[in-house]
Amino acid sequence: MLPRVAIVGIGFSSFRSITPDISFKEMMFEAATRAYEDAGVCPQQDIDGFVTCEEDFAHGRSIFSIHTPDNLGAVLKPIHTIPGDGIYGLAAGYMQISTGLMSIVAVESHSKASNMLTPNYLIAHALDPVYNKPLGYNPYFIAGMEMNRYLFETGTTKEQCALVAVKNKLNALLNPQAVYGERITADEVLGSEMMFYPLSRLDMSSPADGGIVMVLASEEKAKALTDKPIWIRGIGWCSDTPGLETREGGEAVYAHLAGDMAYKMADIKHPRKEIDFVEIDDTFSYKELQHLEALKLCRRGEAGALVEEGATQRDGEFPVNVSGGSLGVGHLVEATGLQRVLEVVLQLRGEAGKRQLSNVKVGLAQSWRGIPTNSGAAIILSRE
Amino acid sequence: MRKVAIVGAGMTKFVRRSLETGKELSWQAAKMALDSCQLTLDDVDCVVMGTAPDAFDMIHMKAEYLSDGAGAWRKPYMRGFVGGGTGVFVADQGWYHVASGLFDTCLVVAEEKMSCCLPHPQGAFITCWDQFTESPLGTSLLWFFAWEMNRYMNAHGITEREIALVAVKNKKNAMNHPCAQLAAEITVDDVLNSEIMAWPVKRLDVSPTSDGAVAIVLAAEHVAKRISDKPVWIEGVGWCLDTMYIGQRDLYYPRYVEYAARMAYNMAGIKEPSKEINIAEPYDPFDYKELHHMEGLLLCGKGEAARLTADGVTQRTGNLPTCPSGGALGVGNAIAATGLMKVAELFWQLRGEAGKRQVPGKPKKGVAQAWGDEMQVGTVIVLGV
Amino acid sequence: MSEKVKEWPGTALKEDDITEKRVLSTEWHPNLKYAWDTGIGYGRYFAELKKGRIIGTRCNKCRRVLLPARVFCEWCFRTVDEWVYLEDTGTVNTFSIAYTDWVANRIEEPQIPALIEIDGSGGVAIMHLIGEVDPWKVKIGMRVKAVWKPEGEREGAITDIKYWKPVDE
Amino acid sequence: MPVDKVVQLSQTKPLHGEIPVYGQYTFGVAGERFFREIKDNGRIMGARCERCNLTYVPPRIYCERCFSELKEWLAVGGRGIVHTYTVAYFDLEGARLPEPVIVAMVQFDGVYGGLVHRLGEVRPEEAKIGMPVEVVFKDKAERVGSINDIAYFKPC
Repeated sequence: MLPRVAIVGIGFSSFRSITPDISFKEMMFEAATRAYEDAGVCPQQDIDGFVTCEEDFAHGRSIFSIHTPDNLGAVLKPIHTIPGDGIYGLAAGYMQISTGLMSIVAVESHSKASNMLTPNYLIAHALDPVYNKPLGYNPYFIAGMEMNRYLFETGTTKEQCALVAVKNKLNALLNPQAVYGERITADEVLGSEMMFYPLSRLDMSSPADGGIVMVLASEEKAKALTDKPIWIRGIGWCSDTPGLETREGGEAVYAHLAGDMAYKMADIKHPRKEIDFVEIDDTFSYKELQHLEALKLCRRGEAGALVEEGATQRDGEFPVNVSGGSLGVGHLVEATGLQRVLEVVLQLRGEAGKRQLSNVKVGLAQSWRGIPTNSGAAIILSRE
Repeated sequence: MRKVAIVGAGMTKFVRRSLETGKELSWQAAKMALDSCQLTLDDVDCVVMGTAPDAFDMIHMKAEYLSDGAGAWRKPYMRGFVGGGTGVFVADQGWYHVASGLFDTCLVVAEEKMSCCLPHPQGAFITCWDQFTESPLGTSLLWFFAWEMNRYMNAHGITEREIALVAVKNKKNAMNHPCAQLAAEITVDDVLNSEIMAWPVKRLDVSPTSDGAVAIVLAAEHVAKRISDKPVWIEGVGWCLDTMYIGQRDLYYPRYVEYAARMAYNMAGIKEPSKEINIAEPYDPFDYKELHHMEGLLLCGKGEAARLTADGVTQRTGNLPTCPSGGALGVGNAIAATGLMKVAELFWQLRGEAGKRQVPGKPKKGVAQAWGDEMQVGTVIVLGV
Repeated sequence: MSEKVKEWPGTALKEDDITEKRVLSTEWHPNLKYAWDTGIGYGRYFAELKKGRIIGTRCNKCRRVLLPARVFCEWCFRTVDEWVYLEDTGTVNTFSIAYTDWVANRIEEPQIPALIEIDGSGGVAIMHLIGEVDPWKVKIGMRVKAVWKPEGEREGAITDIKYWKPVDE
Repeated sequence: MPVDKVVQLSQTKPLHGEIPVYGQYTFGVAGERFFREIKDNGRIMGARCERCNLTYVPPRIYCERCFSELKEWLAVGGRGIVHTYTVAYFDLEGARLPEPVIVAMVQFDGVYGGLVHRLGEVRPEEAKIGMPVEVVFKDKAERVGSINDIAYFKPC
């Protein structure tokens, strides 16, 4: 039996489209102080380990770990970076605590996407230098190709994808942290500029800045620190083939396998029945549908109908991305996964304000590392 | 706490520039590591990748690009990163994957293809420093080492001549390493007379830039005992970062290495490292760094490492063989891969399989260490049989 | 295992294998551009440099001066309490005489990069260059003073100080 | 006096910079051979994994699924089908392209993988998933050993 680990503290620095008033260090500090206050811990005395999740070029700083310890109170402490999404960081913290070596671990990730002036080039720089880079295309062609294949294989329509954007932006209106909340119609999404057929402008999330810190604790410490620990019941992560040429066009295999790993750990046999709500990756509108299917929350090809019926709305039978998702909140780069976990924690604690769901006990958050990757993670959290 | 062993290791040659892509290097090392313990990719539960800044391989999110070569196809795959300390850290990270109980086996791969970075791999470092207060000065990587070496010599009255002995020893040790890039028999005078790059650092004080990959296979106790006659146990792990503000630290002593070492020694139950450790692989990107790190690893007192070197204690036949592999100075410095090379070297040494490099007297316990970031990271692993 | 392996993988190339096109290769100029937010601490630090002054902050809990100026104390993990002006004089903590630049090119006139402990900071050093001196006469412990760019040329950057020169005291 | 927040935009001034290094990439053991075959012989090669019964394009020296070393190479022909495609209206700078580009993943018969490339001699509205296409190489004299030695794929 694996040891139990809980999230006992959350903190964030407000999500905004730009943040010219603070440096990334000040952003990390702000999120960390709030998380430590929430958890009731002092970093130097109580926290055994720290994990930060960043990619070098996204920030324009190689070896990002250089710039991390001071901002988290982690000087002369075990701290390391994971160039990956925040949920990978939670997995690292989970494992460190499970070894018995550590009792409390803080996990951080943030976005300063606004500071990156050539974002298309950034993603293009992640392509295979021999087979893909020399073509010189805007890398979002990958999303267009994948969406096209997904629609082809599953019979999902562009209208159904548009409804995801409509729903998530509407949800975002009730989330004070969301940057891109608005009331729009499916026609507006469908009528927005065609970018990479069949992907239109409003099918794509826009970037945001913001920082998040979470404090994890062992069962013993968690019970001592808080009345409302949110338990990590399962966690999984997976990388499928990185080649653009060898990947399954329409299927998110990485999400399927990451989900399976998390379900197995959580002993969940029927995800849709045993999970009350989910926060899953919607970097592009179709991704939410593709991920719903990969995570076995509906059958293949059924996610479009689900959103059409309204089942995934905030007041539907299976709410998806109540926070507003990346389409509504803004895409927080590597902190995106933590933003999803943040929402799940707030909902499970009953602290989600106007968008609070009633009677939720188990939630799932999932992340994808974005184009051109074929990697992602999932985490299942519960009140019990 | 679950016991975790290293059961296999593999590596490529370290070269200035390789024909192989980073993926291919990763596969070559990983395949050799798996073959060495007769495991297949199906037996691998998870993969950990160690590779230093993306500015070397010049690919954003390079671990994603490298993943298939590292054997991560449809597996849990995570990259760990603490700059130059990454190579030993990923062994620690692989340890926590298995020790957590989540996985029974873990393939740990470290890769670096520095030759991709032009006009020179050293240029990658200007993107590391604080771009507000440091990089605008045209800051070179060598400045940092020169400052530290100068401070270290000044604090203890150590001479360049005493330090040069480390380069002589390690390059000679590397003569017996089949993967070595800069093995050579040189003299102290060769080092002292080599061209000044950033005084007190001279050309032969410095390790080269390299392409290469190294992999090890980790297994939980019940698996290790089944598949291996000679598992090498991970007895202690430690990692630590000091403040990012270099002007707030005294460079004469790497206290972050000491903190990481104490963490690892505590876990391993080691009270007197200088007596209990039989063999050491401290990180030696520069010759003085080996001395600096021996002190940080508490293998001798502050300022004493130069004397131990002069007395031959750190020779392969000495009482405390240090960098018997040939280290970064001799084998080459493919950053993350070099750190893991040191762990692989201990694995081979403790199993008595190091061939011509074998340290006599059946060593039982070894420590490997890497260093990184802005003179700031210590990563440590203690292995034993 | 190590001793049993006969053939180690990896294929070394020479530089001219690539330049003479004996093996195929391709180049990519990444074109990654940034506008990094300076934030509160560095923002003020640079604004003061433009005025020809060095500013730090102080944490009243541990009584340390933080330099370059920043808004939180990493040890006490709390917001700092006040701005403090420091002298533009200091002591060489350590230095180098550099004959190569940041991409390992040889340079004729060596640079003298140094860590300089700033007066009034309690021994905190900043990274900068030393000038107006024979490099081989520089010593740890030497006293130095900032040589500022003329006011009109300063732009609010660390390079508003041209270099530091020795002073007799 | 406590340290104030930034309260006026005039107090903010970002520092501009860029990554000043660039990349030079060898093609690797497999890539070297693959592109020599395109350059010199105008043919697309795959590498075979008997164990997994897969032929890789692009070819590799290893099978990503079983880690076997792949030594058997074979020509896969120049014809394939469009596995998926997109019509790209924007370039890398984010500017609107004067003419949209059709970017496709072309799969070859019996092959795991294929090549990502542009489609030519076809209008965007005519492109279809499943459409048969064939490779159009540049003239031999213009080929340098690059993915761009393939001019495009065209319907056939």
